[in-house]
Amino acid sequence: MEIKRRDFLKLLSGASGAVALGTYGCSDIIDVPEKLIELAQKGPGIVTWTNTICGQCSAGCGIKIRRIDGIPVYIKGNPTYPVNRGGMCPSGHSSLEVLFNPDRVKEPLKRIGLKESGKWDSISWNDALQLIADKMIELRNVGKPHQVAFLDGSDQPGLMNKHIAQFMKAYGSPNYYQSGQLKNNTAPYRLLQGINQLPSYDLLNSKYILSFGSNFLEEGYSPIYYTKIYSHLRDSSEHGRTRIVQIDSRISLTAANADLWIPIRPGTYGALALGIAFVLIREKLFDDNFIKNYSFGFNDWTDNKGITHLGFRSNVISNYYPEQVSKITGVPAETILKIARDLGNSRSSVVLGDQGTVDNTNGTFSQMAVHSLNALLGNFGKDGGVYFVDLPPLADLPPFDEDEIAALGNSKKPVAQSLDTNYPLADFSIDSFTKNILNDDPYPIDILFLYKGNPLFKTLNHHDFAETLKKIPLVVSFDPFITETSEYADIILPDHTFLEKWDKFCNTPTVGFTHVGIQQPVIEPLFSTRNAADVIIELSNKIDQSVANALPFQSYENEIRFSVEKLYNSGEGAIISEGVKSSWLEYLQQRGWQIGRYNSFDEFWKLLTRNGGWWNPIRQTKDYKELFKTPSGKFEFYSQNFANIINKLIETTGGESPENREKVLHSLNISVRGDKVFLPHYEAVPIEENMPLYFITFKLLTNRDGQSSNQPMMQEMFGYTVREYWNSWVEINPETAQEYGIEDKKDVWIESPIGSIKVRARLNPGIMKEVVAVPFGLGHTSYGRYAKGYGTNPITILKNKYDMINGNPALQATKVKISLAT
Amino acid sequence: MRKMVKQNSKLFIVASAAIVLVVIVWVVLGSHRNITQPISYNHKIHIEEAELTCVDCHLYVETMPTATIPNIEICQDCHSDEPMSDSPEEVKLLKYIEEGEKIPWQRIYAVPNHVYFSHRRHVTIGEIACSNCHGNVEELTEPPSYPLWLPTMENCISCHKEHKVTYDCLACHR
Amino acid sequence: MPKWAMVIDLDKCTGCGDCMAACKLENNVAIVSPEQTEEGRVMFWMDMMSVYDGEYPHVKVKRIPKPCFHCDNPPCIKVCPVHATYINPEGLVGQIYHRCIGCRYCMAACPYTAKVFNWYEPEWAEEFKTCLNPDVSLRMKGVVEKCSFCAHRLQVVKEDADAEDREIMDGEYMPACSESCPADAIYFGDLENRESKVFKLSRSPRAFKELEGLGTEPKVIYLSKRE
Amino acid sequence: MNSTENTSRDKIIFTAQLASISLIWIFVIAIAIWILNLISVSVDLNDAPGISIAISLVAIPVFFTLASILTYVFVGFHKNSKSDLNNTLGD
Amino acid sequence: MTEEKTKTIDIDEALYRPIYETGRGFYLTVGILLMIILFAAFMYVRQVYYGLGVTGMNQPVTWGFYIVNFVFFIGISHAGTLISAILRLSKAEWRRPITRMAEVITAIVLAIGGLHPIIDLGRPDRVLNIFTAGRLQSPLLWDVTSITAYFTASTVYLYLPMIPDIAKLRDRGGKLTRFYDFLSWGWQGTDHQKKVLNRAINILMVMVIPIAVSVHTVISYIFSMTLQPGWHSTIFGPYFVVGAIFSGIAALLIVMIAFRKVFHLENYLKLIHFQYLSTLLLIMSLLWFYFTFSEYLTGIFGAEPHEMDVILYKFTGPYAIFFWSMVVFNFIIPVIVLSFKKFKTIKGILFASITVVIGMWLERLNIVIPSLANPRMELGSGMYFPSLTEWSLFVGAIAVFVLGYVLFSKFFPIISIWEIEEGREESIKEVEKRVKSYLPGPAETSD
Repeated sequence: MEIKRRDFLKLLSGASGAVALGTYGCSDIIDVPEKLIELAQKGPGIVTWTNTICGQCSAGCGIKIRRIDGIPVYIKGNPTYPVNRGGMCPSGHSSLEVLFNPDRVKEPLKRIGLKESGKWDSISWNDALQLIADKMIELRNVGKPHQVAFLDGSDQPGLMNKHIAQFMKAYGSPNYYQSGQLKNNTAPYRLLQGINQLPSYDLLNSKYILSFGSNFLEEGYSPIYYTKIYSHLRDSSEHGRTRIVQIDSRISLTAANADLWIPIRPGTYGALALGIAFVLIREKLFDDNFIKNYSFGFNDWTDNKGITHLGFRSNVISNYYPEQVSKITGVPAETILKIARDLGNSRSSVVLGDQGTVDNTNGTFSQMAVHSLNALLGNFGKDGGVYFVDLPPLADLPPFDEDEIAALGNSKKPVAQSLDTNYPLADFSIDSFTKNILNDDPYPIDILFLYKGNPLFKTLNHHDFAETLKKIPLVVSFDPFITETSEYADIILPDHTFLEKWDKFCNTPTVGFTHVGIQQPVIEPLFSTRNAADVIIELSNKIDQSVANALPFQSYENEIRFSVEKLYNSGEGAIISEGVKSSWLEYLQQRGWQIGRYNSFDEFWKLLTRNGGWWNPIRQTKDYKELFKTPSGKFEFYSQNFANIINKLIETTGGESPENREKVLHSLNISVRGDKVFLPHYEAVPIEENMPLYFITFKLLTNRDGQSSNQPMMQEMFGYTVREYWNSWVEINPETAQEYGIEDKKDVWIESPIGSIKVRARLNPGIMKEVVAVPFGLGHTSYGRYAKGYGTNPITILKNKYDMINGNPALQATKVKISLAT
Repeated sequence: MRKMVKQNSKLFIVASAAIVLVVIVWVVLGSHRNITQPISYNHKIHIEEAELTCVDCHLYVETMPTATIPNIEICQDCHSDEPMSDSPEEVKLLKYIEEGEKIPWQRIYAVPNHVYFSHRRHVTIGEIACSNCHGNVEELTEPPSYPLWLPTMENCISCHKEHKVTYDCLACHR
Repeated sequence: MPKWAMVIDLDKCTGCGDCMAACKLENNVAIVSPEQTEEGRVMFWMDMMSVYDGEYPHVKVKRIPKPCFHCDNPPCIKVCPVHATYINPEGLVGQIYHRCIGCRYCMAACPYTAKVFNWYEPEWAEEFKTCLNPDVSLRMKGVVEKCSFCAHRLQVVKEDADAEDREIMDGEYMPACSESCPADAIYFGDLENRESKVFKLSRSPRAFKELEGLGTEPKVIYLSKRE
Repeated sequence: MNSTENTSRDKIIFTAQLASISLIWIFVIAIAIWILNLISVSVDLNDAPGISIAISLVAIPVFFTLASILTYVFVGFHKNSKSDLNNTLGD
Repeated sequence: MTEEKTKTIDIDEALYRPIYETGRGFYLTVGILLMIILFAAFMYVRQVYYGLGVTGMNQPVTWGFYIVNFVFFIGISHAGTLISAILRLSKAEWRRPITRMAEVITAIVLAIGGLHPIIDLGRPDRVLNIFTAGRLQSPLLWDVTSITAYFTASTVYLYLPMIPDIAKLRDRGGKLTRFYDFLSWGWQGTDHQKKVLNRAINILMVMVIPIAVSVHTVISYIFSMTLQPGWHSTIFGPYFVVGAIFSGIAALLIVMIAFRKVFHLENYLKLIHFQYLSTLLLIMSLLWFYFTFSEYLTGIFGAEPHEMDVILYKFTGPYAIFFWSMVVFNFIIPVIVLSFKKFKTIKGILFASITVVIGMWLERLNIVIPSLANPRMELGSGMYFPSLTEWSLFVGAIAVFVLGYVLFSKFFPIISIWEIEEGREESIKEVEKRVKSYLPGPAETSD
């Protein structure tokens, strides 16, 4: 030991100084050495940032992961990603709790014993895949590849759905479904405009935004994109400030931020829209030019057979005068007049509808009525109106030759489409899906793949769907967690969490420009999990060469590269980049967009993965022909498309006759007759008379689909607005509460014809008097330690009702009784 | 009698002084157990004969908060297959390198994790010599077995006061 | 000497709650057990207030994010018996966890209820400990904690600025909430710097402070068109 | 009665009493030092030292007075009987 | 000399008896109390181990029973020293059997009360930080100083008048002679010693009163120095002092009645003592009401919204029952009981005193909790339910008080014997002389 005496003395004085607890007494230092070594950081603490795409919900925000010595510790929004521009939502911030969740499935699992027994045994990847492949080969060998179904819960347009579709097609099954409602939700636009896409709204340029139940700041497809827009609307000077009017049964986040909240009875949005149309027509506040030249069925018209048909105008004028509408909706007639006049007189004004409007049995018709207001205002192809975004120039998956077995399988009728006349515009109806599988109609399903989404938690017909899952001999789940749905799986092939995997997303619905986002791993996989896409490639290789040919890629990452290469070749758009630090508004208005400079695809790819995405802000002006792909080539108030569909249905029921027509309309539950059926109209929602209160559910930013329930941070924040944590509540208007003798923070029973739930009452003046609302997302019976047993799932007492046209679950069609729980 | 009383009290004083001393010694010495490193690294030889500087191995001293202790990745740059000396310590090192196993160095200098201490701040910006806190390491033929200078708050603050730099709590506490 | 301040534009803020989550993630704020939250022991450095106004159906709701206000004349530091909470020359009201004796006098004295207390030892699942932010120390049971304006970021930013021998730039030092606000409603910067956004906004006619009459002079300034 | 035993007992008790009085003084002086230390800290940290000084101005004399009263009583008791003690103990 | 001594023994034997005779009751009481205290100690250790989470305190209500009890016990402590000092100062002759009892309450209760803030600490292991890094700017430190000063002063004030009695015990012999010898400080009862003692007591008397008043004012500063509605009030100082004296007298009455019953002191504590003291209690009750009234009047008249929130919460909120029972216990019952001769019996006075003590505890509760439960910001109000830990520490604290008192009465006479003697021998003459000096008539020239 060569420590000098002086040093030793210094040491001694230093230590005894600590002992003597001097002026700044830091007593903890006494026990330092051991503690120090324990607490000392392990690495140098080198910070790196990686850009990727958030996978917490379908919005697809660009995020930046802060990694310290390779371990992700913090997330912030990617400031250059055009969708969210650095913004994030609470749920995105809890992504690390997905990655590091203690309840993750760490290796492939095989069920032991009965379904839902909760007992699992580990199985090697190879065995599991071989087992599935053998089953699939067997089905193909007996010529029944169509008896395989794939249920994809992601509601996100990207590469994954194409990947699965390609696989299923090559295998020979028409039964690939996205259980999200994205495709179903386009039904109104299919009927009115013939467009199979959700519109985007140019909110930035509009001066008056009338939202029919569209909770775009919270429940929309991309709440953060709309929050950014909202923020810019509010940033503008007082003069000419955009007014936002929200029509909703309760004060949602959007209503709270709107200038005016108009409470409305659930299920009557369509009537209100038509009431507003009445005023617009009466007071001649509509766009004459547009109506005259680009619309069909506004006035009464005569077809080539000489039959006069009812026009939109006559229908509205005769049936939807404000007093009548006021009776239906509960909105005072003066209010209807006022908003209609404001709407008609503001240039420009835009009307949007979602959630409240569409989540009901009459959703499609209501949304048609709402959208027809945009037509009255001539809101197509103009600033501050409605527009449709182009698809990015991505490469389609390479074409392949399907073999005979596959061709035969693909020719079969998809099992989730209705065999009778229900839900004519449904792309996927869970109601038909369960009914048909349970009845082996037209054929049984032997293998079901489940990817993302936890459909069992969200379905109204919980029992039937559970039975379906029990019935199917082999259910394979790709879930990285054991959810309610995967409790019924036979094999779980755990997927990576989104922070460990490659994926590619494009064009988040309703976002107003073309964009592509690249999701990439920010950390090596923590456990023995595999990207579901890679598993599918592997499976295809195991099954048959002809199936394998459809997905000729080493890995999913290569597939993404392949698909993106066309983006590079197209020369359109640009990789998102910093550089321009101007505001977002200026970004959008910037038309002369310059293309980034990259000399090779490799360079492009490197930059793309580094920056996290590509976008093309230039919106091509489209002429009306492209916007209206209807038989008339115009905006059809009178939907000829719908008329054709109904006619086809009538034909299948036995040919045109008034009886058959009546039969079809009756089985569709459409109450009106004649031409009104094809016009936007109000369909009364069938409700129980003996129940006094409407029951609705809503979603919160903290837990949009119940998928964040296994993240303690989100569970804690769940009801931050009402200061309820880890718990559900029911919002009741104070006056209603008084009527039923209910006090704040007391438990109440909510009883519907289906069942009853016990929830804590929270009095809230921001809800209609005849409505009670429970947030959706909690009440899990599985899904890990943080989710199981907290809160209540309101879906369990909803009636088994669906939109009569597109088969979406009707979340607001139930009425209930409430009473104080003792 | 009085004498006895006096003796008693004397005894008492001596005894209590002894107890206090024992406590102090126990705390001072007991607080740093002598740490023996897995390899008895010779700083002197590396600096004088291999002509290395601190930064060559403690890579992040000038740029990062933590200086880091070099491990096999850095050692193996020089110590590849052939031993350079006949030191038994080098044999140990080569074994670690061969097996690709990290050397389990024991840290003897560390601040508690509620303290933000940055080497960059002190070395690069403050231009304080390493020896100020770590002592004359270049003269050491074996690694120090306990910290030369304890990072107690008193020590930090007295030095900060001496150099007239901030001793605001939030400058270090986090 | 800079004076750090925050401006929250309530007209832009939607009340999405992202600031709360960002704060929890950045500052390793403990997630207490559900039973504890029921007892009112939930910990948010950044909290959210809901203000209801008006009679049905003309109800208005405003959600207001509420961090520590870092008052210039903080009532909390006056009562602290041990210098555990204090105001530094840059206007940050610091909380020194290892000094705090847990008397909770500062919590009782704070008119904004901005402080939270560790009633139990904060706990994380072993897996979650991996991703705790190493820049922020973990608190222990029995101490008071609160929003620090992410002062640990300032330590780094200052060091970067010093290393490059320059002043801290406007927007270089940002707390997590301000950084990730999707509505860009939270501004942060130096009140002494006349060029800074925060300085300009603080002079806006829309600017107001919570409980201004108390003379605490909070450095979190709200903007709202007063209706 | 054994007088030597008695006186030795008296002696021990007397020292104990003296010790207790000095303990009180130590206590009081410690408080004074403590308060002065707090003042110096608050001056050092620029932390409204005025209040500290005001309090110390009140508190320190109070403690000193109390200690003085005790000492006065103790000394007063023994002053009177000093002659008796001297007589009995001799020495 | 010896004759005289035996004579006094005969007369005041009742006062010595508890010291020399130990019954089963004593052991039983001490045993039970020790068990309660042990349980409380266990609960405290548990609290230190797990953290303050075991209490019922929560986010807005960050202070609970411990602070309530702290204020309450310090309030009770005003029984003693202050009352005895005032009575001594005013030469009220009826004080002689009471003063010791009152002073003992002070000393014991102050020690207990002073410990409560430490019990309340989240990190009791860091309590030394107060000494190494304290801030005298904090009202909490003012408390530490003033309580220490008051404790020292009142212990001295208890001890000095006890010296002659200790000497008496020493002279009586017995097992603890050496202990009494040590404590008697060589008291021989000489004139010089008496003079010294009297002078010291006189100085102390004058000193103790301002200290006592200041202590409770300083306690009130803990609250009134903050900006919280319901706390930030200028009359808090005197309000607390009045409340303290009020509860102190009630506690003193309870103790007197208890010891009168247990030690059979009917000959010493006569009805007149109770009547005098209860009149004082009545006055304090009225004063207390006056202060309460003006406290709320200023609040309601000013109608500052946050202040009104708290006041309405107290009047109608979940703690309203405590508020109104406080008014009943502190004002209505004592005023009714003590105003009518019919009720002003020992039993009646005991009843009124007990309600006052409970009522004053409720008052402290009503000061601490509602203000905290109603934060100024829109966060909703909080609720506070004390946990088992807090209850057991409360009961434990009371047990410590009772145990302390029981043990004190085991070792020292509970009534000042020499003062009684002095009263018998000299004061009648002295009083006569003094009263004469008050009476109208020709001014006495110095003879």
